Amino acid sequence: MIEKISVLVMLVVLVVSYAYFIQKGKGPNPAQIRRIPALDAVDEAVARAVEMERPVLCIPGWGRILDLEMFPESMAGISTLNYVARLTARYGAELISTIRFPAMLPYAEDTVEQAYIAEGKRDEFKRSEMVRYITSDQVPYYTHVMGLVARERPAASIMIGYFSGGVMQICEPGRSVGSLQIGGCASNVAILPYFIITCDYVLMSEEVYAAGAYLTKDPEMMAGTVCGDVNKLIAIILLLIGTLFAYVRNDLLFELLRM
Amino acid sequence: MSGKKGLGAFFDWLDKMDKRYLYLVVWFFVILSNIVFLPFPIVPSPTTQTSINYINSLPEGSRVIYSCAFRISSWWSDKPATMLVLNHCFMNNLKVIMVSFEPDGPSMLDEALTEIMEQWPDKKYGEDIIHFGFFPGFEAAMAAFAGDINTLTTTDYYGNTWKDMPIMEGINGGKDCQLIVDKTWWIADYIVRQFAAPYGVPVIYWGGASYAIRALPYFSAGLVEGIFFGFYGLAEYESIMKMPGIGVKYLNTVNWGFLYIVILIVLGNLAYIHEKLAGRGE
Amino acid sequence: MDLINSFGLWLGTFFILAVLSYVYKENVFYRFGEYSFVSISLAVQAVSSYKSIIGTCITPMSVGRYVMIIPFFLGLALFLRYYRKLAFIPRWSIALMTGVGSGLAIRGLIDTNFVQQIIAAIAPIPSLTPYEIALNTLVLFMTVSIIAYFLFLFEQRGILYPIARIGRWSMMIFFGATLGSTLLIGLPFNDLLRRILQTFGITL
Amino acid sequence: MSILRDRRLNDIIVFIIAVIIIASYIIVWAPLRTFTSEASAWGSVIAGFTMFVGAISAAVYHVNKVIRREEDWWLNAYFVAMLFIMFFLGIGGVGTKQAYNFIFTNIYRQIGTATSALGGLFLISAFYRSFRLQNIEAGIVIVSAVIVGFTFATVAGSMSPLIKPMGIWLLTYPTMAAMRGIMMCIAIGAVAISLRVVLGMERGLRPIEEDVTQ
Repeated sequence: MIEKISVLVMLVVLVVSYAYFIQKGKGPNPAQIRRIPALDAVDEAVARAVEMERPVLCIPGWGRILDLEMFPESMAGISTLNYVARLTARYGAELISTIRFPAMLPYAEDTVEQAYIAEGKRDEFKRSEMVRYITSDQVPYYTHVMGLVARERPAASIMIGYFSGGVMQICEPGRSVGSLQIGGCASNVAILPYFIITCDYVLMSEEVYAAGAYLTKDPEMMAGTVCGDVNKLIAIILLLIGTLFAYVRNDLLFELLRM
Repeated sequence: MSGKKGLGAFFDWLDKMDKRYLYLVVWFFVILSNIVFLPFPIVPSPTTQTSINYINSLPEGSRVIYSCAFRISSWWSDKPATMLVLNHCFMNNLKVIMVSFEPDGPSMLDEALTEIMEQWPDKKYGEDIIHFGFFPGFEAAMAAFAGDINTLTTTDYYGNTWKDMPIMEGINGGKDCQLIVDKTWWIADYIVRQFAAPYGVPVIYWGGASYAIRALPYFSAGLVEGIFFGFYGLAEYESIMKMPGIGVKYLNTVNWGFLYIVILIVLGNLAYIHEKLAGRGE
Repeated sequence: MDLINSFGLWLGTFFILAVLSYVYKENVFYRFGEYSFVSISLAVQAVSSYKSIIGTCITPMSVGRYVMIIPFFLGLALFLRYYRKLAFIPRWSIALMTGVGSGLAIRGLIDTNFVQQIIAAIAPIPSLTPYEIALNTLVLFMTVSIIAYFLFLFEQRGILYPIARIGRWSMMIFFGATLGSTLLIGLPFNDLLRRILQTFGITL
Repeated sequence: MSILRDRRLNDIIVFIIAVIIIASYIIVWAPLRTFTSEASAWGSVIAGFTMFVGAISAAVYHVNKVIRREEDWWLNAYFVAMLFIMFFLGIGGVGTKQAYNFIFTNIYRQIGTATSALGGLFLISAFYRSFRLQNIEAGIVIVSAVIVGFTFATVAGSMSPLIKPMGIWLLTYPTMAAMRGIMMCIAIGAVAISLRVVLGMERGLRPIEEDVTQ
């Protein structure tokens, strides 16, 4: 006996559209992600740091890697760190990134090192300076970063990834030292209000998942981000038609979806 | 113009003031809130009332899972909440199955269990209440506990075989229970995904206020029977059950604290408007 | 007996003041309290997982559930990651956890957070009063505009620009409500105040 | 032997387990549901071991600091000592339960309450500096925050009986509608990325020698 057919249908639609966009990605004109202003501001932020000769602070979130809820955002944070590292290598700005969980450290060090190698600046890569493991306990972690922001006075802080309590204690000093702040968090939407009232640019929940694909232009990651649009369009159509049906007291679609 | 300078100087002083004075003011408000009591009529929110009505609608002898996923830092408010739920269940002769999905849980539930057994001498362990302790793995543990407790364990927290206990007759997993009250630090998605959606177990979610707001779409979709809004839920639950405790007593601190915040927000915006006007003036 | 209790009260008050001293300046007392907190929390974590391993593996095996020997050894294998030659074995344990985690997440997310939400949004409306219709249309339009905002294939131009703008403003209402519900300042202080006063024999 | 080392074996394990668990949701067949419960129980057992590994790797980190006599090394020594004392008290059975509860209640609980009180303080300075009507969006956030704040802070009820119903209406309809939209998009985004993990296409998970604890 089969139940929850609509869940099966939605899953099949997602897998099929994912396969379609991967094939399209290999073709002549791969799917492009629309402009995300907050991510275009990353270049502007690093350029500002070079001009003001002050460091760039890039925090790839303080989520776990092995926790499936935080994994997508932590990966987006690592891709953003890779992109920022390439810019700081290319323009010679000073990069600082702080890490909370030990499991994230090898990913962060690896991605920054590869960025500097890709820009031909392997000798400028200073591991312990650029990627700093603080502690995995939350309060001491953000207390340390609070002090770091006050001492180093970063010209730009890019905070994209999984965040939880303590964000205000970092964004608030960042604002007072005049740093251009870009903040983004996906599943923990309770944190977004703090980014909105303190940061210059904010990435709203699902845009964080798109950050990795948008910055690295990797066709596979692009496919993963764009394939969700088919389900969203189906959802919009179902919502509009379903509501019209509800207004004429016809619950055909309602019963169909509940099968 | 001198008035403006006075106002401007005040805002500059406020901006440059050491923020730790603002912290001292919090202590002042906390002490004040234990002396001066503001008039505060507790009007229960619909979601709180629905939750209590649902518990009262359960027939006698129904099995209620009390699933807790919080840490020691919030035990000062979670213990009264736990005692309230246990008392409410015992009043309606419901049987409680306690389980924790956070490592701090077992010792705290053990403390609550000893206290409730003193308050209700006629209730017996193994017949009216059982304590399963902690299972790691969070969502995986919830899935296993909901589907079939035999896959997870054969004993309760104290080492007794749970199959022999009268409370667990005809119960193989969470799916056979009539209600699950989730008191947690986390979002409602996990409990809804592992208990409500696959097995239709009714859920009452009790998380922090902001996570409770995040759970409203579940309430409107009927996946969650009721929601308690964090600390406010505790105050409303206590006032409805006529068992005043920490919730009602500390609500006065919430009110004083909130007035303090409104003052800060108003001052902050006045400083901002003044800064804008002064900027435009130059 | 009350000697131990009063010693416990004084010990607790010392640690409360040690932690709160951070507000003045980060100092050695705060660090002492912080190290105690982290070490005890790790110990409690280890005790709880030790007891859960006994409850979920050892006792069931002693009464005949021998299959639990497999997860037991997969768990022990996690200690092999220090040993390079056998480091590939712990990856099976992680693969099992990842498989379980992603399976549970995928099936759950699509059902409770997607399909069930569509069903709830188009549920039949009992009394079709103008107020109900207006309200339902408002709810529908806010939800649809937010989904439109998160479409990545289409630039936010033309008809999509105003819709996406309204979607963004609708989200602001949610973010504001979330912020508004967390304005609980000073609450835990009551418990600390009561505890400190209790040490000096005053009950609030 | 080399097949056992092959990384693709991990991807196959992840794929098979995930597909069966998803299938058990849709096909109502007892063996599939038993597999899901069994696999979840195994996942729970392994997660228990990872917490153990976490405690040990933290102890190793602090012992190294003691051996190298780094700054404040006595605090690291105290850390390791308290970790082992508390652990052996915890598993010591009935005899040591009273000592364990003593430390749990008088030290652990009090520091926990103090740190949560400390966390609340940091928000205060931010309310003054950041809660400003800079643009329309910040304005909507602040107005909505104050209305909902007044809904919960019951003193508002005594000011005017209208505030609570207005707040409840704001929560029940607009806020719920907004969260529904956000929730649907996060679900699709997260499932798309989880699909990449299940299909073994997520290069991010290529195992660098990572610490498996967190």
